[in-house]
Amino acid sequence: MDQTRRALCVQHLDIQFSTPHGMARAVQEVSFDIHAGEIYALVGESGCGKTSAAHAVMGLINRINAPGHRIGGRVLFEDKDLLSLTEEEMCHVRGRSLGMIFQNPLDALNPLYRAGYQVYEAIVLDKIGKIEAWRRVAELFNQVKLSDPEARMRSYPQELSGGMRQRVMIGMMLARNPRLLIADEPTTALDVTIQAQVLELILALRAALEMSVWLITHDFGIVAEIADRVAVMYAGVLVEEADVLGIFDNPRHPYTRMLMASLPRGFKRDGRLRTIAGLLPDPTLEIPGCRFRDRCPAKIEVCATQAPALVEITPGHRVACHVAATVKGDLPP
Amino acid sequence: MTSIWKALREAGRNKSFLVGLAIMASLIAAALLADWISPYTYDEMVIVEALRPPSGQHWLGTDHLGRDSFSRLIHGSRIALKVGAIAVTIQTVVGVLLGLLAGYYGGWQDRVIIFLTDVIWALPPIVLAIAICTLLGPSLTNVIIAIAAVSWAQFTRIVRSKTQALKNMPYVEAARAMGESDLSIILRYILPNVIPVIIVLATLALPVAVVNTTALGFLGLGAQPPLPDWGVILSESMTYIRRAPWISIFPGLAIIYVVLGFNLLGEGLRDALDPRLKV
Amino acid sequence: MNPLVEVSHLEKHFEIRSGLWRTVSSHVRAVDDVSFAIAAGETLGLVGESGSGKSTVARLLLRLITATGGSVRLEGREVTTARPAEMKALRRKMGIVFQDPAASMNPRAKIKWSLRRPLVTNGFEHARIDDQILAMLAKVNLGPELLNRYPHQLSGGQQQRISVARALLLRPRLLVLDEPTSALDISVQAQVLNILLDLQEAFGLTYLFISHDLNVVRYVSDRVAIMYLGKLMEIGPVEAVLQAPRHPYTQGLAASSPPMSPHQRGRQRVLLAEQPPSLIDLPTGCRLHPRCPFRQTICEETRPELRELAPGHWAACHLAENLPAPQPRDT
Amino acid sequence: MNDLTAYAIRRIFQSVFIVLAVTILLFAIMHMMPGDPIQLIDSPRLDEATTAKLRARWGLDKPPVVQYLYWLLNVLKGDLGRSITNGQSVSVLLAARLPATLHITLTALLLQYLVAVPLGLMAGYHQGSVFDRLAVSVTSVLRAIPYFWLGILLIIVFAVSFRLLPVSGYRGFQSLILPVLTLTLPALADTLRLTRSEVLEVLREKHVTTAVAKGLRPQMVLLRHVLRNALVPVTVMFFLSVPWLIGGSVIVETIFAWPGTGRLLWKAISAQDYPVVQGIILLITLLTVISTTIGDILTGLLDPRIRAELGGRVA
Repeated sequence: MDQTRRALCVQHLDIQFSTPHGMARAVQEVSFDIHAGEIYALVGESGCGKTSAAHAVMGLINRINAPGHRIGGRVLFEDKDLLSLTEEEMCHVRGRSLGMIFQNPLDALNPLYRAGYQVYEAIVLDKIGKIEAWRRVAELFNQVKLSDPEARMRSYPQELSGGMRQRVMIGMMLARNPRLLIADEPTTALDVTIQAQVLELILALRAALEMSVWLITHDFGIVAEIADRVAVMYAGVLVEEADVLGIFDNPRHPYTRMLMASLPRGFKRDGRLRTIAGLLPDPTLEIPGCRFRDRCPAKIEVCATQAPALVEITPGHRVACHVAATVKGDLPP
Repeated sequence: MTSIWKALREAGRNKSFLVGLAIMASLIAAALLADWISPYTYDEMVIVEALRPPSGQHWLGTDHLGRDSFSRLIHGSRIALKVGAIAVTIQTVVGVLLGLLAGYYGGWQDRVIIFLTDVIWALPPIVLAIAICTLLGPSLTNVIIAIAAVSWAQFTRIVRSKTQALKNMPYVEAARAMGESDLSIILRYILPNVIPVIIVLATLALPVAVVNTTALGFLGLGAQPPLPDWGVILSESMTYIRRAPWISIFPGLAIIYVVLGFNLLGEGLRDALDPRLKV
Repeated sequence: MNPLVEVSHLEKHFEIRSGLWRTVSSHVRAVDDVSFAIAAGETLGLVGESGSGKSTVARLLLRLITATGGSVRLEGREVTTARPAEMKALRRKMGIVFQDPAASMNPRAKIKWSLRRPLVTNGFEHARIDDQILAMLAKVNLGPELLNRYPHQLSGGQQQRISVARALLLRPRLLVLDEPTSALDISVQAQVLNILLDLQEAFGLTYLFISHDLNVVRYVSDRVAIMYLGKLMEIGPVEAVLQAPRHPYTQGLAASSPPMSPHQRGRQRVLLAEQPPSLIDLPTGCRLHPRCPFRQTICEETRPELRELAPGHWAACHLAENLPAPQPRDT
Repeated sequence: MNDLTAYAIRRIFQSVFIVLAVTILLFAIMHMMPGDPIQLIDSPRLDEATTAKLRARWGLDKPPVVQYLYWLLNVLKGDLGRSITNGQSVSVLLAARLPATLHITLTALLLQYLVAVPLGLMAGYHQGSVFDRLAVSVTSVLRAIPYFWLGILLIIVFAVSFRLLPVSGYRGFQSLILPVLTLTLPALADTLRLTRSEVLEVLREKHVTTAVAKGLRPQMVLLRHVLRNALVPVTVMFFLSVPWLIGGSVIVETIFAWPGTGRLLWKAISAQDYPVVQGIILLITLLTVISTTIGDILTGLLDPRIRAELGGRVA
């Protein structure tokens, strides 16, 4: 795998939404690269801005679903800045170079069209003949391992199970061989045995199609299962980024460390879990300093005044924390 | 139920709601103060003054019997609002009770009530109202009965579906698990959550009731002359439509004023209380 | 052991009507011949995927829906047929917490009202109600300032702790927790789990903890029961069932569950093939057999009964003794 | 049998029951009316004995249930009785008047949808634009105008002031314009608003995001995914609005002296010609129920979810 080739390069991404209480900053100055062929996981709790970031990259935030929004920064993909493309130009990128699958595959498919047609619709965008296109639909249904593909093509989304719907979504988004697949909580709505099957499928397709996957999730289990590199977001800010072993074995940011410690891993007798006191900061307020400060047990004076930059502390491991380098061992309670 | 007041404050920022509120206030004022506002009584006939166009003496002109159109219009608002309010109250109470019953208990109660609404809907409302008024004879009381009879079904259907959704909510299940009785659940847990819908429905039902009242009056099945019902005025004006079109114009504008006002009010309330409700 | 709850041959079948005349054509066997007991003071974890019937079991225990067969006994008293007065008394001994904390309280009423209702409706002395509420709030680490708020003004974690407090106000013996942390963020989940464990110690509570998340269930439970398509597949002590499962379904579930660390990646993830069949056209014999990698002819023909394979460890599998050893998995 | 057929058959049965219930109501009402057909004959040659004989022959001495069945049997045979005012057969009267009513209602219905749906789609898609705000305010006013007054207003403007169009009567295309406009304008406003709000609703659904994400152009998304989905409730409303139009036609026909069933109804009521009233109400019921039944079945055809829910298995 060529580690230096970048599939996607996000620079200083900034997203603001208009709310009745003023502009809310959903994403702040987020920068990261996704390498060719890797699975890059963006992890965070609800409201951290991970989904907004993905929607902004896909150009899915528009005047209809978010009137009055503001997006800043650059998203470089195949030598183009996606944020500066016109809607017309974006139509050529979406689906063809960039695919995206969503959390709830029932809502994400049109209930009035058969599953096969919804995939067909994406394929014919490439000026392919009707018969050829339908043949390709059947091929894709096979490729995403839907049993009895002919019958599944004729089914309506609501007649399929959750796992099958997500397979249809994956087939639809891979129809035109994109370079990058954005997977937004792809298995959250699925049962664990089905989740395992879908993750397996994503891994297999990544290898077969030589694409990158940008995985967005709140579930560290899924990260541990398939991610190559991991970024952790908190309140719109990217707080830590490392390869998957670095995040699990050697988390540096207090937020990441506390989050890891709050996962139930053992038995009741092993003692209570770590909790993170306090609440997320109000996104409409301009907060000086570190956004995690109020909930951080290791905070020092500078945290209140200066926002920490995301700096590389060991090769490939970036942390946005003033104390990450100094606090070793257990965090104070 | 403070959250309703909160929603109302939110509605207060909505321009159409405020316009609607102002129109409603002016109508209520006109109805209450009709005797003071209007320069003449509604039935004072001065035959020599008949069919005069609007002037300083008669702001909106006079009708074929020389009655002052403005005074009749103002007094007409009293009839429109009174009939509308009573009819809407009756249809709301009946519709909501049946809707709660059908939605909460389901089973045969539900099937019977739904069949009744289907039968009511087998006729266009105005035709059914005409039929009822024909049967009972023309009078304002019968207009109220007719309008309530054709309009309760909508309340029932909407309250029923809302109740069905609410009764499976975890908080209702939790209430049952804590030993709350059916009656307590309906009154304390379901009804308060249906009330916003009811308020919106009732607000939007009032203009419909006013239009139906005047339509029945227009057809000679509702209020009878010399009562200054807007429909009656319109129907009398038809004969003089070429010579004195102004008699026809103003009652219509009055009806539009009422309907527009309450529609704006209702839509403003809907946006604030229950944006997903479609009526 | 002295069971607080005894469930025997519990059954809930829903009628399916179809065709022109909406005649009863088949049944959904949401819960089918399920038996288990919960000892006073212990936590039984009930695990299953969607359609397994685990939430139906919860509602049957509290008689929020009526069983079509079998019995539920609480302290030896029958729940499924109790008369209204007796039922009200029985309900005071049982509480329930649901998955969706935002929908668990009357949205138009203040928290204070929602907490007072169970006490008022069960005839508690008015003078002492407020004290009891404040004491219970303190137990779930919440302050009295929340009492005058509406549910939507609270965070998910606060809402769920209020739900727990409300369920405990009547001092029940049994608390049924139906996916209580599934809708919460990780850090909030930890908060709620800690409180639940604290309360169990403080009040000597008995829990039925329903979840699809094996890690959570492992953490809170003493014993675990595994359900699949309305049937109990395996039940036993938490270490035994989750570390050395004897039923192929439990093994598949454990293998599918995401690992705690990337070091465990090498294992086989997918054991169970395909999709679960529909609850209407259930497979003959063992319900798992179409998905089971070990199936044999007997599995298609005979329905396996729960058998005690080790003390207290039961599984419903014909082949339990002859299965390949499950892959070891450390935590 | 597939889901849709099962649902359609069940829905049709349901409609038959509804119509039967209405006939029972109508019969009961007629029964409560003072006087029976014999008394209405009002001839000096009728003595007590002849009256009794006539009653026996027409079944009027039988219990109400039997009388109802006789009446229903006649209705099914197409015999709705005779008009009291001129003795004509009610069925013949209705058959003569129905085409005129269908003429204006169907024209109004088509016009309403052809104009309102595209405008509603545009307003919804460009929410907040000048066009949208204009559409919302114009429709707000239009919806507030009562039929009968709109008719009067149009007469004053087009026929009295400018003498452009005929005021009343049934004489060719020109005479159609004012009644149809009167009938269609308020309904058009309702349809436009419904289309607009449905479009806004669908635009917020996740599957529209998917359609964009897979690379469809905005026009394709709008037509294939937004309009197609919004059309389901709009089409249902098309059929459900028939009763409103028929109700409106009663008043519109009265104003414009349009020789349809609505005007006949009004005349019959004024003349207390109950057999005619009964016949017209029965006819209107039938039209209404047929239309709503078609609407419901069509929903099943347009939306596979509803098809499955209504026709398929239910727990």
